[in-house]
Amino acid sequence: MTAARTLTSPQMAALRQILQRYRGQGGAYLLPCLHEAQAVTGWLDADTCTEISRALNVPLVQVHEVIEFYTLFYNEPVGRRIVRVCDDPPCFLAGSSEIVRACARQLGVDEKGGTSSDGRVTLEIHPCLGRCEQAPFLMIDDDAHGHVQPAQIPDLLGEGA
Amino acid sequence: MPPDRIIPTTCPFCGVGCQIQLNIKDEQILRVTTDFELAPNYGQLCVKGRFGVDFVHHPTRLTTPLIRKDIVPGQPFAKARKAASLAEGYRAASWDEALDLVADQLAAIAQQSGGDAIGAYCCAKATNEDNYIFQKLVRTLLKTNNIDHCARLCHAGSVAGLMRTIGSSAMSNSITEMEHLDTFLVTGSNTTYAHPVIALSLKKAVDNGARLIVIDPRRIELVDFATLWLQQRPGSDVAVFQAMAHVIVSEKLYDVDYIVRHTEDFAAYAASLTPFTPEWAEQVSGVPADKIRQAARLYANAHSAALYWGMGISQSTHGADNASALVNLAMLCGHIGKFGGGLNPLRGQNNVQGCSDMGGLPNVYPGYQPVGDAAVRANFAAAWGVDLSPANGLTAVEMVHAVARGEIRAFYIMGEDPMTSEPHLTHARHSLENLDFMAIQDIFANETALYAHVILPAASFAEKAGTFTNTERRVQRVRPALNPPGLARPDLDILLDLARRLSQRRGIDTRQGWEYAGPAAVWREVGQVAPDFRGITYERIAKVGIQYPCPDEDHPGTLYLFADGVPRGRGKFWPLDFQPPLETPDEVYPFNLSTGRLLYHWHGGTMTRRSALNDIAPQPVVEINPADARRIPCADGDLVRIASRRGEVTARVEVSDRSPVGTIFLPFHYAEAAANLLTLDELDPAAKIPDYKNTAVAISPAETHDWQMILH
Amino acid sequence: MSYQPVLTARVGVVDPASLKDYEAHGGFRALRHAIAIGPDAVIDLVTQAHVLGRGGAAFPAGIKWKAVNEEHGPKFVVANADESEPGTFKDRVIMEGDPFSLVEGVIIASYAALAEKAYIYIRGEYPQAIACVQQAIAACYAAGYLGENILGAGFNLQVEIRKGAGAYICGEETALFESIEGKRGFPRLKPPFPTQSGLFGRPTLINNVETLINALPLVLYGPDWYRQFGPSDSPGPKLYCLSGRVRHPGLVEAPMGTPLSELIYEYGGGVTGSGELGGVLLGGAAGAFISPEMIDVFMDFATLREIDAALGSGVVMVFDTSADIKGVLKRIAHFFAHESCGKCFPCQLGTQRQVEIIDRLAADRLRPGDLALLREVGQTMTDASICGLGQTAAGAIRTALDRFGYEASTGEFYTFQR
Amino acid sequence: MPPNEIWITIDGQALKVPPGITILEAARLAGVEIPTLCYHPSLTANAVCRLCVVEWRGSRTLVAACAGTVRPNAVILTNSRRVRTARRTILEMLAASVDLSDAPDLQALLAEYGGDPNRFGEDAARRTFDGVKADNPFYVRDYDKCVLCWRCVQVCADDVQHTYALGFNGRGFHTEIATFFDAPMPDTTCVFCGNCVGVCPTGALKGKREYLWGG
Repeated sequence: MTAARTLTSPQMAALRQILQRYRGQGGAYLLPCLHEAQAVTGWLDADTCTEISRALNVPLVQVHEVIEFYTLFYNEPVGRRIVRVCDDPPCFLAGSSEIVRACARQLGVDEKGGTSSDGRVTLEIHPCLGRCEQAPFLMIDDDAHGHVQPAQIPDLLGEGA
Repeated sequence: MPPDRIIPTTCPFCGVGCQIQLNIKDEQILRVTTDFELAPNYGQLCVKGRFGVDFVHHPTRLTTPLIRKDIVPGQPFAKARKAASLAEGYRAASWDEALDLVADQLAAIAQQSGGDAIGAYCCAKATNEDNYIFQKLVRTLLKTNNIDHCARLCHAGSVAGLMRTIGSSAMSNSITEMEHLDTFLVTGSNTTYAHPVIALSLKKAVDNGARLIVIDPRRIELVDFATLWLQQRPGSDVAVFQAMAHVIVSEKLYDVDYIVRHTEDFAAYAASLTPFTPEWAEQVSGVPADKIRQAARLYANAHSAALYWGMGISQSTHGADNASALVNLAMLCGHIGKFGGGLNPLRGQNNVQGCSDMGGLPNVYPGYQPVGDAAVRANFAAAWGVDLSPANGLTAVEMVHAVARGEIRAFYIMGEDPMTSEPHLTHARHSLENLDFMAIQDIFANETALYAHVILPAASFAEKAGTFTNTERRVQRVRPALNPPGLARPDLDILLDLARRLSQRRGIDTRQGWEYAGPAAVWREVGQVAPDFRGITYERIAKVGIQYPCPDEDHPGTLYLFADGVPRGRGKFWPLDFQPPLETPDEVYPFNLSTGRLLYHWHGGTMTRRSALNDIAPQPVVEINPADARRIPCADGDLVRIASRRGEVTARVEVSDRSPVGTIFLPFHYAEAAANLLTLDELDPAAKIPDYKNTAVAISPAETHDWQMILH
Repeated sequence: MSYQPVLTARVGVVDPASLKDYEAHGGFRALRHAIAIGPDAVIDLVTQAHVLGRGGAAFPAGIKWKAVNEEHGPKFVVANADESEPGTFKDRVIMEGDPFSLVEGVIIASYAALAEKAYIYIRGEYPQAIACVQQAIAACYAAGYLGENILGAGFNLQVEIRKGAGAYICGEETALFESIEGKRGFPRLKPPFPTQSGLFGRPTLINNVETLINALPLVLYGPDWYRQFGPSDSPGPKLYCLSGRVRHPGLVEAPMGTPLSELIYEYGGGVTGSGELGGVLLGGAAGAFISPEMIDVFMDFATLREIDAALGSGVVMVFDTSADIKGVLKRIAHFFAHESCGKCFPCQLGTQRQVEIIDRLAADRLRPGDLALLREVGQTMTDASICGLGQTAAGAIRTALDRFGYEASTGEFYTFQR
Repeated sequence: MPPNEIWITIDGQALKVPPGITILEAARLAGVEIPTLCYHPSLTANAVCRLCVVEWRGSRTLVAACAGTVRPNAVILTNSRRVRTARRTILEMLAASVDLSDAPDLQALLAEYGGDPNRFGEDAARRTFDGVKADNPFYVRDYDKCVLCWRCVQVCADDVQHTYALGFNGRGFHTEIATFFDAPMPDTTCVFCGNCVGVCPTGALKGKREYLWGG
């Protein structure tokens, strides 16, 4: 088992509300429920997954294997913010390697990705974010940043950001 | 790793009768495999069949005949008293010495006190051939019908309820029909635990679109597959079934054609239903009236619907009424005698069907031919060439009572363990201690064995040949894959050897004598006296079993029963009253106790607690609803003492919402926390079966336990 | 370049959050017309126009629409907006710039197919697009374009968005169904095809976003209008995604069959970097590279298939001669290994073996026999994989090696030596 | 042509078969053996291993014989060069990734098709795990030997047991059979029916008794 969850009581309340809404809805609502739960909890621990499984009446292992399959779901702790740098061919041609390097340096993580030691930010190298016309491109959580330059990275990922 | 040989045979655990292959290497079972093409399990097994047969290699197997050390030739025997252990109480003996001693004692007691002073337990785990010879021995050489077996403690309620309404107690549909069910109702059966491989077919049926109604106080796994779940209060089954019948009659959902052609007493029965409204049933059972209506409509409007039930229906002082209520429902809707439509008591033991078929009952000869019918009796007397006792014998629990009264002086027990299975064990123990003589024939020294004067070591299912009959009436082969350990011998050999000695001492000669050229010859004789089996030969069932009735060798066997009406002629509607359970919770004993089975153990645990199965469920665990756990209070893993008016046991808590609020569940597999120390021994008046599902108990925290699992 | 955009006419013009604005720019005229002529007539239009699926497979949409229309019982319409092909971004531009057009397309398709429930499956990496479409759906419910008795036509439709969660394979239609059903995105075996047994085992019409919005002008202007664009065997307007070393990367709408050179030099403003064209990747990672001498090819399904390339989702990824083509190939190989669902052995194992060999190629450490091995692995994936992902996982690499003059002895691509 | 029979051609041999049967079944009627791995007659055919692929004239790709059903006038080649290349390469890739020491049938197939797993080099990634998982009294799981045929997952789920103890971790090459958060079996919904053990073709699942025996 991975790390246990530590949720604040507002998080617990929000999670309960989500589960209540999806109760008995079945597998067709598993992905929406996981998205919403993860938006509250940051990552999907065993307890949360167990509760989701019960609420939706979906087998436990199905919840697990679905999280394992989709890269946007996490079953281990990640940073509170997630930086995804696109490294598809157009972004590569536009210098995504430099962007990755700048992010890794800024966060003190490996260039293959990882979470900063303060647990604040996770860097991911993404195989395609679908913004090829804005290469090089990165996303910080849901915010899009096109035509990004290495020099902007400290600002984007800095303490104040 | 390749095995040295692969022997196809039949699983020794439950009534499903899965076909297994024992893969033998170096005279040990290397693994169990199964043939994907063979009925009834088509390659599927449960944990017991696949991993639980290693008990045959357990070091505590009985390997030599044993005689109590305190027996002195020529001196009167001490009464049956529990020995501290096998080693302290017994000495090894030769087969000649042991069998002579048994024959001498039984012959002497029969001589002095009459045959009815002897009680015999045949065995729902032994083969058809073993049981046929056993009952023949008892009836012809001991001249008594005091023969019974553990079916009394499981499906007697069903048998009584079915016999008085339709005249047959066998499961009417087949396992192969299950996947194609239209609608079915499961009640009082935790099928996934008790008949795991049947449960697979039932789940498949739901996958294939069947509608399932579960009526059960416990949140069993099948509830997850159910269209409707009616959670009645324990003991209120009849109320729910009657109210369903009320709905079917008042909404005219019944099958007029079937009622007219195949039943009697409909008018009186319909009139008797008037007070049993769904609203009344809601009061009694706690099931919302609307759900009862939905269930009734679902069942009645089905194209075809099958009823499945287990111990929750039968093991009750109203077991016969429960079963009759179900029969009434089936007859109302004409859901009987057709594909996917019928009455299906799921049989427990691997050969409980066969043991009853072979006449291992106090009131019938092989093929359910009544002892009390003079013509029948004359037929058997002629067939066997001896006079037979005209009196019905005593049932299992009645025999224990008769011992207490001194009317029965000796027990001969093959493969059963009354000291675990009898209700109100304290009373049973006191009774057994009255016995002048007891002989046990078994593969392990179970709880009862330590009371015996003589213990005879038998071969296990893996070491002998014969047939078992599964719950769907399929007669299947059992084949020896190993040699018995030490001096142990197949039951049939032991019985025939004993019979020869008894025959000589009693001066009784049967027509066939007691020399048979193996089990096949015994089976041929069964066919001669019981026509339903005549068409089944060892050759025909070499690969896959045949379902009786099978009257001749061209007959393919019978998939489902009653296509042409029921054996009674017309099915009799059976008006019922609702009776609450005899013992209900009160202030002193505020919880209801239900007992039953776990997936991982089998009955008294004689086999499974000597296998890998014991590693996954080594300790007695009591299931308690979370609300009750808060009330007691107790938590997962705590020890609690469970006390009834008759005794107390200690078990570890598992908090689970499988049990409803107010009812706790204790499995009956653990001698160190024997559930039957708590249960009542009041009997159903018709079926003579005790109630294992309704006992008032109190629960208190316990600091320590005194469990000792001693495997003799 | 005299072509006037129709599919993207409103993008950048209307307020994507305003239903009123959409209506003011012709929105929902197509739906009203569709309802006026009835489902069968709509299907006839789609069939006569010979609309080919824009997601990449180029299957005639009319056949699908008709097949689902003719099925009985509950059925579904699914808009495939799981646009995850590297180089593709057209659907996102539509959803962010003109989300109501997608919703209208879904309503028309559902109306024609007689479906009462539709899903729009949008990749999880498109939060803005999801927000825009979500907002558009809500507005449509409020205005009576969705829900019960739509426009008084006695037709009901519920639409839900499904947000993907990072799996390229879910763009494969049956994997997408699995995903909506709450499972891993494992593609199913075909047959049965979605029109018989799709989402929840029911008949399902699934079309790409671009395909669905093709229905809007088609319904209004008719098949003759539609077929004036492009060649007769793959007609209509087309969205092209220009990216890479081109002066003006972005979404281009032009007739089907527009010459590639026109897309690159006129719409795209020419090649950047060295300024000299090294090659073009058509169809994305699942597509094929073509060499500079093939630059005049017409960009339509049939023509590209003839030259062992693919229009796919309309990707035009441009590489100048100074581009690090090995780095690009490495990314393509890693992309497939990363996105293989792992269901069938050829793809599950082959994408890994392909990565290993391409990594060696990129590091100039190719071993003897590696190229032959790569070819066999690629052939096996192409021939034996269950779905399009595995079947196309080797195409770009194979065409690069063939068309860019890879010289094993030097480890150089001739085309990219300058 | 009676509706209950159709003509097809398998490896040049024309024969009449019932419509709707699989290519595999039709081939058996023709006396042609097609190798299989993931296919099990009692389970849903998922056609994941693709060892049984055949060439069907007119089809762009090869077709899995276990799941593909015959149609009138189908012309099928079960042993063409293209088919053999696919089978050999799949077997080679498999042997380079997984421990097949307990799968003699697959070893024999590899030899029959002239496969050489060493072509991928000694540094080719293998799926290896930290030892054998022996977390319950009944069976062990040795995933070094797992080929991902799916049979165990299928019997645990809708094909047989409906227990859903087994599922998948990861994807692509890194797919593994797994439990909920990798919990040991007794902490899962497993009921130890062992039906997974009964269908495992490569010795990855094995009775504990047999495993301790030394096999």
